[in-house]
Amino acid sequence: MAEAVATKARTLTYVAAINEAVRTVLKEQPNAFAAGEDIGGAGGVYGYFHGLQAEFGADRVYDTPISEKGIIGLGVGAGATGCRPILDLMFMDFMGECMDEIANQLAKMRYMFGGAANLPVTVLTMAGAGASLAAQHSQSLEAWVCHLPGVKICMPCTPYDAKGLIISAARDDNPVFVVLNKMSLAMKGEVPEETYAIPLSKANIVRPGSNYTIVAWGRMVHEAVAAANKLKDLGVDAEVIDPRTLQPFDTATVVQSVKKTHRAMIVHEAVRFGGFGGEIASQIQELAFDYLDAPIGRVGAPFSPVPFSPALEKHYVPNADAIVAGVKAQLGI
Amino acid sequence: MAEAVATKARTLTYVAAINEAVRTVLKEQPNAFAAGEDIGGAGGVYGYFHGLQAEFGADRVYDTPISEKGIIGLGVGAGATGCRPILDLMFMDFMGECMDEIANQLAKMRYMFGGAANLPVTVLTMAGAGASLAAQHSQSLEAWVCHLPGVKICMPCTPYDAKGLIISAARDDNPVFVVLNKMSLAMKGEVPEETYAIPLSKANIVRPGSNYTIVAWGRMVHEAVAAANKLKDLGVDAEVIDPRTLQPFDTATVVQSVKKTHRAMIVHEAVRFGGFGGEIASQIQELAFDYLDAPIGRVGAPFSPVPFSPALEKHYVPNADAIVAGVKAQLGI
Amino acid sequence: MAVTLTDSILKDLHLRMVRIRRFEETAGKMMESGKIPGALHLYVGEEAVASGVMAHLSNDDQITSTHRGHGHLIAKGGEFSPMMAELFGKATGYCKGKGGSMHISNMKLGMLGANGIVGGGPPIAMGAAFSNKFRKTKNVACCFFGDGASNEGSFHEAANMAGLYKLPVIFVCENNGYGEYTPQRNHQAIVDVADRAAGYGMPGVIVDGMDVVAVFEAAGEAIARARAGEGPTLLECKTYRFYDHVGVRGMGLTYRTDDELEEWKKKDPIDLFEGRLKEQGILSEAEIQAVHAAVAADIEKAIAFAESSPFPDPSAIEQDVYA
Amino acid sequence: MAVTLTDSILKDLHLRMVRIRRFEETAGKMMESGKIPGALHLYVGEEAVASGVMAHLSNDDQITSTHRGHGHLIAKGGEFSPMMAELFGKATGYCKGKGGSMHISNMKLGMLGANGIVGGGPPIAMGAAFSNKFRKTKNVACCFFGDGASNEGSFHEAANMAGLYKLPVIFVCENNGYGEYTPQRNHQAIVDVADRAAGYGMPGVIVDGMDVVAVFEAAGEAIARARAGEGPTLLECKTYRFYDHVGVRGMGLTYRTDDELEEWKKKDPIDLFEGRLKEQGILSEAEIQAVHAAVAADIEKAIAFAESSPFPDPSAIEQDVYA
Ligand SMILES: Cc1ncc(C[n+]2csc(CCOP(=O)(O)OP(=O)(O)O)c2C)c(N)n1
Ligand SMILES: Cc1ncc(C[n+]2csc(CCOP(=O)(O)OP(=O)(O)O)c2C)c(N)n1
Ligand SMILES: [Mg+2]
Ligand SMILES: [Mg+2]
Repeated sequence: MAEAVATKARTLTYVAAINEAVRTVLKEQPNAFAAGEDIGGAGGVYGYFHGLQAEFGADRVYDTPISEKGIIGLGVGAGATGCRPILDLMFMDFMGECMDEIANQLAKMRYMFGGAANLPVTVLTMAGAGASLAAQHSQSLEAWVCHLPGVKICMPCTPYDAKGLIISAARDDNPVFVVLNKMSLAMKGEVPEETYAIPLSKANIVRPGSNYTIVAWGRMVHEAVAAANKLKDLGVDAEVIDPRTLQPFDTATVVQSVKKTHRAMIVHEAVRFGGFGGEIASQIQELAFDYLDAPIGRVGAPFSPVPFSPALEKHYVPNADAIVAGVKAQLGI
Repeated sequence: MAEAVATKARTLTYVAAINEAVRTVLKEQPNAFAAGEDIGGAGGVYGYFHGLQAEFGADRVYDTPISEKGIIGLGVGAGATGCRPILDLMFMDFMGECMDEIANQLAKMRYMFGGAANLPVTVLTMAGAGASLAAQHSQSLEAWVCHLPGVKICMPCTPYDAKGLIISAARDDNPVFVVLNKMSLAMKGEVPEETYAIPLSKANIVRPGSNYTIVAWGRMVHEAVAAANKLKDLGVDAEVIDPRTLQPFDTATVVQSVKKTHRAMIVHEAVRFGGFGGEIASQIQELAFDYLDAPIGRVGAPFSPVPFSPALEKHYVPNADAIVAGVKAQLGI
Repeated sequence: MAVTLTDSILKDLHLRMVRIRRFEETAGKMMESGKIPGALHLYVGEEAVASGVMAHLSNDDQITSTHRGHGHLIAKGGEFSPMMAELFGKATGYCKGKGGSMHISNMKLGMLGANGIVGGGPPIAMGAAFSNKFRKTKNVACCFFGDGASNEGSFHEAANMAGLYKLPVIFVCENNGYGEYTPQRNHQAIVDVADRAAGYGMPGVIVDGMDVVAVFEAAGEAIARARAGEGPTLLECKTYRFYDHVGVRGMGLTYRTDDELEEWKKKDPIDLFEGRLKEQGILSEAEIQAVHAAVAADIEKAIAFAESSPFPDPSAIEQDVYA
Repeated sequence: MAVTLTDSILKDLHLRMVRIRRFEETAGKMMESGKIPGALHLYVGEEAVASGVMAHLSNDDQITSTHRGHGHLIAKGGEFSPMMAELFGKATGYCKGKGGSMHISNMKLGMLGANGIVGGGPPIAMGAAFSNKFRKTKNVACCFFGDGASNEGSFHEAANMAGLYKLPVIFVCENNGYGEYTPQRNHQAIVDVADRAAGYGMPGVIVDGMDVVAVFEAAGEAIARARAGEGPTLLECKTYRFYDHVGVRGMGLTYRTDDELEEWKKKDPIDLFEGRLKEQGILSEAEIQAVHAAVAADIEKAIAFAESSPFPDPSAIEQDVYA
């Protein structure tokens, strides 16, 4: 499961990388199929299933009715009986429609059955604000999933990560959520042609630094890197860590970094209050208490639904400036 | 909204206190009605609606089909058009069936409409493990709700609190979740006959203490008090704070306590990882960093679904011993 | 329950449809020119449904809508200026810019919101109908939803409860043959969504959704039944959308043929109805043009209003979360 | 599709029913004596449904069950010892004590679990049927669910998808007239759940759920259709539970009358069937008693097994969460 060396890297968009990952999985796993709303004929509303139904046939890539409970239920029943479903949930907000199938069936079946069932189910879904899609199409709800024993969750932030994490997710014998960011769909990056898997357990040190730790995931990784570049002038040399996978969470890498840097900030796009950032901050202070020179900060969205108007939304979504402001306030600089 | 003085207190069970609160609300608010599965004819599976349909009529207390989406949707539509619905969701685990109606409709309608809609909807639901009801009838999922702008949530731990918080919830013009604990149903306590309301914003210092702070909610409040009593001998004089309401959260009371005691533990029955305890711990270290003598600890359930067997469940649910052990480990005593 | 089709009713139906059409065509252009952000789902082609139903409703009757909601709000009495401002994300919009196209609403008009969640409306409409019955009004709630939405569990639960409690609610299925890019035959094994009515103990009625008078008459019967306390109806309107699922030109997908589109355009509900009005001497061509011109002038004003309105202040973000 | 009712089939049906009845009666007693913790929903009275359906299935055919799931597992081949041990919460149970009554299951027998969530089963059964079709087996999935469960959105979505994809799945509605303490007339406006079938493009069949042969024959037809690739069926079995919703004596509620119970007890599926077997000379009274005695002996062994089995070790708590 080591990461492949990128011998034949090309530049691909995030969408193309997702597409390539699903294609790879459908090729390597005869019992894998993909199912979701409008993913067959149309290739998905954002196109990341483009061409797959034509290539693999309508008995590998299925258009489903608008029935999210049905889609996840399909995955549970098929996953428990020898298939490897790849389900598309379109927008993460739609988890509301199928939280029972996610939380009470998919996540718990194996445990309730004393370990007798395998649920090799991959769920792709899109999170994130920034496209003026308002309150019901812009949420980042990873906190719901992280709190749920029985599922894994990762949030790829580059085309490279998208391909490698989806392949890992699909090879895993557990339910894995792959949370994509809708604002990153056109993002370009190097992606090896070869098949490679990024382990669902290791954080990625995106930018090494010496005296500050920023933990960020999803699209916020890029904002964190931008913030780190701005902070340089202020004498803050921030290490940016992308956990990549939130469950299991690579606590060791984060704690090790904070022991070195003595100060930390957690950044997520989700609503700050009650978000997964609380878990990380809590773990850090527990495990690196004596190393901390300042309280651990958190940057997240305000406590409101996502507003529609771009005039509001642009202040709602955390960005590099908000991170810089947060760091400055925390350090009193 | 000040708490009434208990001039005519009697001893009531938690079930009877809930019942009395709903009766009070149905009497004082002509547009209030109650709806839920088996709450009419049967009085609810745990009896807390007992006698209310007979007293108020079938047009104030409704049996619904087994349709959780329908029940919450009923509350949204009726609440937005002049009624004050009291909905029963039976088991909190069933939120999975209606998370869309909760998260995307009930919580967001007011905001999406620019403030033009009021949603005076109260949702009663039961959480908690300990009754061998296994993975789908034992969860404490308050973390899902706390992360949701637009709803409030409280978790009464005594008959007194149950009555006062339900009355407040029903008088509030916002959606309020009242999370009851199924293991507390037979618990007895003093409850004034008069109508009184406990504000949805103030924490309750259940046990004052000088050198340690335990924040606990729901049934864990009692375990925390028991732990505090045991800790006395070890020189730990713990203040036990029950936030009562998790959203809005009374940060001030908690932080003030920690500034006095310098050490804190958060205790909840929910799965520890990704639970709401992370938010509290995170807030405390942020706001009382310089006052802390030790990392803030957290006690919660292990990272697994709730097991059925009493032999497992009794080790799964946090209790006074687990809290004592956690405190001792944290303090190295 | 025969409502007489007076001239004023016919003119009213015509005006509602023209208002929708003109607004939507303009909104499409505004989106293409970058003035309207986010996702825009146009109602063009389906005007007869909203208009025929809404002509029976007062402001105290409620409706729930869909992601394709402008037409419903206009037919329910929505004004162009605060609507256009909302689509532009301005502070003067119906929702202060917080909702946008997918959540456009007006409580005073009994319009309980467009909804970004497919199937979000039915439980809410059922609840509003419950409220009408509970509060002993004679009001009804009308729930608009698509063929695609009829496959959501929320529709099922709402319909069952409405049938059980005999609630004054009309489930108006706008069957336009597609859920996004998926044709009906690929999302359900039935041709008529109305076939589901029997499972809820309510009548299922099918009507030509391109014929505003047919919709008006069928809706009138269902609404009268509901007001009389006889319970809900599932009213299926066969219709078609002329633009793409989202936006105007869409993604260039070939999920439906040009021929099919052209066939349906021959049934344009406004063209057909205008022909009939002229034939019956109710409106002359000049009068019809005057209606269009007046509506167009209104829309110009709405654009000016929206353009000149301020964006909401960032301080608004955390307002309106709680009462 | 006429399966000949051989003597061996009839004896098999009888044995399945007796095994369920005896197990359930005993489980009830064990609960009352405090040996079984948690909630116990007994299947007594409904034995003909599980037995009549399951007689057609192999271990490679799947079923999903409900909170009232012991009968389904027994009819599917479940053994008493690991079942009783599971109900006791012992490490030797089918689920190592982690599932209990509401999650009892056995993947090797194709029994995909009792389910604590009403309506939890249909989407899973649909998914198993999808898998059968995808993997090109000839297997079917049977989904047991109650009249109450037919009002959950999950049933609707699963049924629609099953109809659409023509999946090999039988939706077996065990209509016992109540969802907990709420009679059917207070939870849906229809009398026959089978009326919902048309809305999914599948046949709806009603059968006397107290008559095991009737169930066997109707299920046989539906299953043969499914295996032949002709799609799903909704099979409604009218039945009744003899004990209370949960436990044996329940909460002493008066939601149903003694008279009603007595009327239904006259249709006891085992009594009726035994009468018929004797009449037709297939089993004598002595042979019937021998069946009961053998089953009773098996149950004694299961109790002994459960009693003497160890409770799971606390270290098991965090095992089996992930593969
Ligand atoms: C719960 C949910 N699932 C999926 C979507 C994505 N989506 C938006 S519109 C749409 C198609 C709806 O089809 P239909 O109900 O027929 O309405 P139409 O667009 O044809 O008017 C889909 C799938 C959504 N918004 N909400
Ligand atoms: C989603 C959900 N809602 C409610 C319940 C509580 N509950 C358990 S059994 C039951 C009644 C089920 O009725 P029916 O489907 O007719 O099955 P029966 O008990 O009659 O066999 C209810 C409401 C539940 N377990 N799950
Ligand atoms: Mg449609
Ligand atoms: Mg029943």
